[in-house]
Amino acid sequence: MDLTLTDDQLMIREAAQSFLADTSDSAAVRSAMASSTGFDAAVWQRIAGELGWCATAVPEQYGGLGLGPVALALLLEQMGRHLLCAPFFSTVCLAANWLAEGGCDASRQRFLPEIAEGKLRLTMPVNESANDWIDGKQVLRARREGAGWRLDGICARVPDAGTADWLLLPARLDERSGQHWATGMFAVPRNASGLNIDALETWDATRRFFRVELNGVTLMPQQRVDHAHRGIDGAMRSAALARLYLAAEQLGGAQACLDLTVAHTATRKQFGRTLASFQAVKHRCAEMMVRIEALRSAVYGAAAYAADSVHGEPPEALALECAMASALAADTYFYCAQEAIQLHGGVGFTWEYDPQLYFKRAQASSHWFGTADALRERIAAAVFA
Amino acid sequence: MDLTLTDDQLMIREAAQSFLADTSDSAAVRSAMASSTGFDAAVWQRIAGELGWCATAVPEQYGGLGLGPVALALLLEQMGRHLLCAPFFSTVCLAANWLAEGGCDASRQRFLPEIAEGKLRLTMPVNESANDWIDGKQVLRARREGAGWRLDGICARVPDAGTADWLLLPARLDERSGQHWATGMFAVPRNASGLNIDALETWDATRRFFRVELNGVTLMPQQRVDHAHRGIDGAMRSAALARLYLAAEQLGGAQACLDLTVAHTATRKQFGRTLASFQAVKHRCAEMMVRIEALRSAVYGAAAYAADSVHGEPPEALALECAMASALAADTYFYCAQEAIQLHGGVGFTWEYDPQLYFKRAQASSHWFGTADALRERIAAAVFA
Amino acid sequence: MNDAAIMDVPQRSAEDRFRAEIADWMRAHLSGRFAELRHRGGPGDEEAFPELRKEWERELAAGGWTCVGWPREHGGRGLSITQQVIFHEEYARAGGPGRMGHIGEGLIGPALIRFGSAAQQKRFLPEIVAGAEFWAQGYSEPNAGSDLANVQTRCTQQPDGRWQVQGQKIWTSLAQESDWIFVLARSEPGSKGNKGLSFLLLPLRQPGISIWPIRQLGGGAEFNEVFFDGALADNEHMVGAPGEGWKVAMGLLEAERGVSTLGQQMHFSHELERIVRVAKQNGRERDAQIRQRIAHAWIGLRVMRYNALRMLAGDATSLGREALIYKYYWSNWHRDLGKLAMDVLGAEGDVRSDEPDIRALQQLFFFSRADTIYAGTNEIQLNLIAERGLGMPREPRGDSPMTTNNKP
Amino acid sequence: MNDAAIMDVPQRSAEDRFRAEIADWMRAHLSGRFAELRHRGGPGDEEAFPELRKEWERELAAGGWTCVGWPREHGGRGLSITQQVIFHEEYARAGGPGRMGHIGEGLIGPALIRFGSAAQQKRFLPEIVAGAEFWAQGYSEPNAGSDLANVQTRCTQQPDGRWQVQGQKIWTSLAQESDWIFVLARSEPGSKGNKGLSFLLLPLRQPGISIWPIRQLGGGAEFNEVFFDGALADNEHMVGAPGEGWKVAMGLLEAERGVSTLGQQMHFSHELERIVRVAKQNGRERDAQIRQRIAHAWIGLRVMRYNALRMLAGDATSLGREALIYKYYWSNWHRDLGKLAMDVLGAEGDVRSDEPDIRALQQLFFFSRADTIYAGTNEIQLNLIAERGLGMPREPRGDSPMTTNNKP
Repeated sequence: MDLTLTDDQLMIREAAQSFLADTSDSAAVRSAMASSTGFDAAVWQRIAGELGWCATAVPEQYGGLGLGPVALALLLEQMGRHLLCAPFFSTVCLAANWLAEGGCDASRQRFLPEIAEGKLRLTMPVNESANDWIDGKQVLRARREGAGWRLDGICARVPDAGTADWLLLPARLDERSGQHWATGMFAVPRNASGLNIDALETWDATRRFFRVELNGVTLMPQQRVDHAHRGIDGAMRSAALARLYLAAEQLGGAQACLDLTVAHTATRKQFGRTLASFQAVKHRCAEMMVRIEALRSAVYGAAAYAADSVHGEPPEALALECAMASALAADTYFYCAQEAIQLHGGVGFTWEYDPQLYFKRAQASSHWFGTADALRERIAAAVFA
Repeated sequence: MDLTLTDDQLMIREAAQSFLADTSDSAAVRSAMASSTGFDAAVWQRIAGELGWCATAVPEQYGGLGLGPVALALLLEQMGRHLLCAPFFSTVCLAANWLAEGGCDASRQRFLPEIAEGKLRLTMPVNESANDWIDGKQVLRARREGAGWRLDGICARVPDAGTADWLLLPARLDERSGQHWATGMFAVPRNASGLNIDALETWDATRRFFRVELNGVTLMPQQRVDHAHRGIDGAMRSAALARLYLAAEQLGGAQACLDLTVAHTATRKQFGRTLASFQAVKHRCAEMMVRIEALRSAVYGAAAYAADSVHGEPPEALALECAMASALAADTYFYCAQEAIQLHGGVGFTWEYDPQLYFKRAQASSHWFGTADALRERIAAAVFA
Repeated sequence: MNDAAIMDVPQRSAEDRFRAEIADWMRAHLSGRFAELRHRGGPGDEEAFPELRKEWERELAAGGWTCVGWPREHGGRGLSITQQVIFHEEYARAGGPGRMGHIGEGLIGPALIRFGSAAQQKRFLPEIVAGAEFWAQGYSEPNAGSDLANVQTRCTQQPDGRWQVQGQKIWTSLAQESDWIFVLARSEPGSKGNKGLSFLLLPLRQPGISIWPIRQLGGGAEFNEVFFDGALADNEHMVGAPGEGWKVAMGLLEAERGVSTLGQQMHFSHELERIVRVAKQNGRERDAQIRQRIAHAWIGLRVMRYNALRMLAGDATSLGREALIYKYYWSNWHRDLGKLAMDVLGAEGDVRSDEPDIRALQQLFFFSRADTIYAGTNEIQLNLIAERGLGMPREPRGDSPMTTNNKP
Repeated sequence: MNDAAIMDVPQRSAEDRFRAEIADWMRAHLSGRFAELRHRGGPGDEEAFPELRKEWERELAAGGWTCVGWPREHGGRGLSITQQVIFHEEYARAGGPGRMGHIGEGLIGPALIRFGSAAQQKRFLPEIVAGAEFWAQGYSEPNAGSDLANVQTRCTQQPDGRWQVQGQKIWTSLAQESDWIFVLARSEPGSKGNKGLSFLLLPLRQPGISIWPIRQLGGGAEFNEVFFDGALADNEHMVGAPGEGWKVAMGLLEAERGVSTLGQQMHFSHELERIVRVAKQNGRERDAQIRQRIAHAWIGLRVMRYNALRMLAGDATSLGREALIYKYYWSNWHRDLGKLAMDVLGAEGDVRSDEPDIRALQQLFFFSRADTIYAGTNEIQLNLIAERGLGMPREPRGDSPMTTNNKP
């Protein structure tokens, strides 16, 4: 395994960093937070259309760039660093990722090219379980109705559902699959009849979440989109990758917390000295850097591992790699955001300064696909197996 | 509740501090560690005989001073600070404590006055469970034989058994008591036939531990010493108090680690400055002090609570107070010993300097009556009950 | 153990009657229109119901329950320390709201008793006791951070003897709701550090003063910036002589002697009970890691209680080791409690809620971020502990040559 | 997952053959009389079987497995970095013992290749490659602590051109078992700090040198004090010119570039496997807190592996951020692992044992206490990270005036 970044990858990182420094600075983030949709449509247009970021990891056969998880993780790192407000994670890291790993051929043909072109926004629910989308905890029920399906139930937390074109929703079927209830994945257009989407007012306003309720939503047969054979393994792989991308985003956020703190302490004076000259402040910044570089190693390593791994492979080893990166990311991001507030002193807990934006995101993203504790328990189970 | 120390208590603390500074300095501790019995008989004679420390908490009706748990905890704090090597904990904090709380009247009359006079040394096993001596995990078995008893089995860890006059050993009876097997406590003289006592070579050489094996040890009826009615509550109370005394000893040890470190950093120079002038060193010493003072509050508070509590009372609340002090003590002592080694730098991990003596004791005493994790779980169970 | 018992301690003494008297009084009076004040107005919630809470202060005053620790000759109730402990515990146990009068009662009042002139005492103390005038404090300044002596605000004596104040103070809580403010200002031009400062009392509602709320990360605005542009203080409203400001200011900070911390702890206990309740409801009580953290929190509460009792038992004239660690200990404990609360809430915690338990715990999470910063950051506290508690060398100032043996 | 798989990674490349070659060689040779060396001689166990381990070095040399990363022209095997990684991993996976030759192969050899004269290279390198001469290092001095430039040891040139050395070095590992020592000594009287130092090579077995073992807390004595009282070095055994000692010494420390850390990690992995095995045997695998700590340890292993791969992927001429954190990360991870080991052992850990798993874990616990201290304490590492990694101001020296903007 070689962790050397290729020229392509370095270029992507560089371009993302410079684009986002311009378009997603503190003022832009605050303006997006206050907007009705939660993101700047013009910026989204450039990201999805001109820059083609949505195509990064989509396989070439579906019109993507096929650059794989390393390049996508590098993008996410920069997005996290700049707190980008956009439906990118939901469309690319949740939906397109799931389609590529676990979707049937028809659904991939149907959706992936348009996602890659930046013409379509999709989303999926985020659940709090560390056991992925296959653990049967879905609260949606799908019953056969004629040749098609009828869906009922509630998804408590679906990111960007209010602006997505399609929702991919896992639902429990009234069929058994081994010891478990079988699960199917269904593509539901946002304007489907019987679908109610209510915005949630979250503390972290850099992302929008919605409560989605389905009351007898009827679907055509082809709207069930999971692959007949690869469904379970694909779901596990895509869940692992989603964790990885979130970890990359958290890495970027943690780095920003350190950067803000180093910059602040370099200029702010107390007792006639810069804060940065106090050894305790230095050591705490150094401790942040240690944790961040450790996380960076974890994220880059897991991404390289994911790039080397192949579809046919059992997903367990990849799941552990990504669980590792994810558990570390949740803790590191929160730690760094906490330290950023603390080391900013009085201004650290004001609305006006930026540490609070990272702090809220750090807390909100700490349990997206299971808490760090739950992921570690999963790792322990594997180690002791 | 008033935590003001009385003049008596202040005097006891003062006297212990000054006596132990003379008789239990680093050289004396190292000499006791290397001796065959593990303690200096002359010092023990002064402690137990002249100074009467063994009588501190023994009730006055049994020839003790009846000064209660606060005074005894203050003594233990000083003993821990000076790493006193002596069979005090086993005799006083385990055996006499158990006898006073859970022993039958005859056994108290038999043993307590002689313990108070410093003429008798007793001991009891230390078990690793947080569930006290009543949890039925005793591996000894007691069967009725004639009017008396026959004991068989192994106690893995009995402190000071090699030099004690009597061993108090809990054993499971072949009788049920409610849902549990009934447990009895038996007094066995060290020279009993069928009793084998083997020394264990422990890393912490400031205390001696022994493996005790009983092969058909026969006892008279009066050698069963637990109180018919008060046995269980008494055992719980005495287990709680033993935790408290150990916590007090650990508090003293943690304080010594801080004192050694502050003294070392005040004189040692690096980069042309005393180590103590580096802010990171200062903050870490301050953090030790915060934890130590927190522990001191916990220990003094729990001791005052114990002093206010009375025999008849259900032991649960006292058990929680002492579990709190004990969990905090185990963590704090280890933390301070670790920091002492670290902040001593290169000499910190040498045999010649004293931090290692505290470090080994901190580790060894961290699980005497259950680990801090186990005690916290017990507290959580009570909080959620 | 039921929830309410988390802070319970066995009561055996004759003080039980006193305890019952307060509990009865609270039950009778914290009801009717005051009922909605229960458990409100604490840290992170200081903006709640300001007018009603001022009325509540007057209700307390009518019952003789303001300034209970002040000497009788100054209008206080003259309670013993043990009785004060009981009062604060029972007040908090009953859900008594955050005290609008706490700066008057706890800070400036005691400072005036110690340093004020007879005229100042006569003018101000009765109004504090009566719950009629409320106070704000003006210590910190922008860009000074934790360096309290770095005072840029100036005061200049006018021909008519009055003092004109020019400058800016920050982190002033409840400034909009207060009538008076005390200010540390530089009266000797060119002086540095803690020399040449004076301590002034000013009416807040005057043309030369403007107040700007500071929006905090949780959305609230408990704190303000206060701008002084030609604000005026009467000459007789300087406490101590010109140049003695630092002495008065430090004496004022030392007045806080641990009694009211027991009330604070009852509030903390109440928060832990909420967390326990939520964890039972949503099933996180079964999570082994959450259980450990709950136990840690419970242990910390116990430690704070016994620590406060040690402070009360200690020598009242010197700052004991237990007093030196207290701010650092409680503020970090409380910040950790906020994180625990949020982790127990899980995803539910991320959405703004009006459900009382959830709302209170979210406020706890966000507001407790300030705990380790205001009134001496963690970093300042650790410096103080090392220097005053352990006798380690002082941090050198940047503007003085490095000295390594500069013991305090 | 079975134990052995903790560090396994999927192998798909053609490098598999190379990997198999080493594994086969190790299987064939680390057997017979060498079998007892498996997993021995690591940190905390450096005193084990010194003579047999020297023979093992010669066995390695015969197979061409010493100095595998050195250029061929200096007698090395000239392996690529990827191949070196594979070698160190397979060596450790097979339980290859701690290398007696590591100071020669990893430190002084590369320094001689970079800074030594042709004559010095010719004299010393072949002996290192052959496993015939073993080296010790003389950097640290008593009372200097982590301040490497605080060198009191002096060297004076004699009329015959030889250098006479006077002074004392400390923390010298394996001094009794070594043939040569390199020493940093002050050649310009009155010079200070890193100026005026010279770098000398001395035979250890000579009248002017005496060696005193330092007993460590775990009872072992891996480290020594080495006293120089008129010890002599040939003039041609000075590396670089007089006064260039600091440059050579720093270059030598930078030679350590991360390849061998992968071997170290295999050793760590083996230790974690022991802990897992013990926890399964004694039932502590069911303890939720132990499980969390095991997972933390597993995650840390992964981090170190990927961190080392980042180091290898990085620019070889500058110290990357991942290289800057590495010492601090692994040493603290390892110290925590030692505590975890002891807690998994429980009471059993307190008693000295000859059972291999228990013995090894006890050694781990005690010896790992040194990890965060030697070769740059935690505190020095954090200074370095802040100053070199984050560009924060340097710590002022006590003997120079305080400067706050003294960037590196």
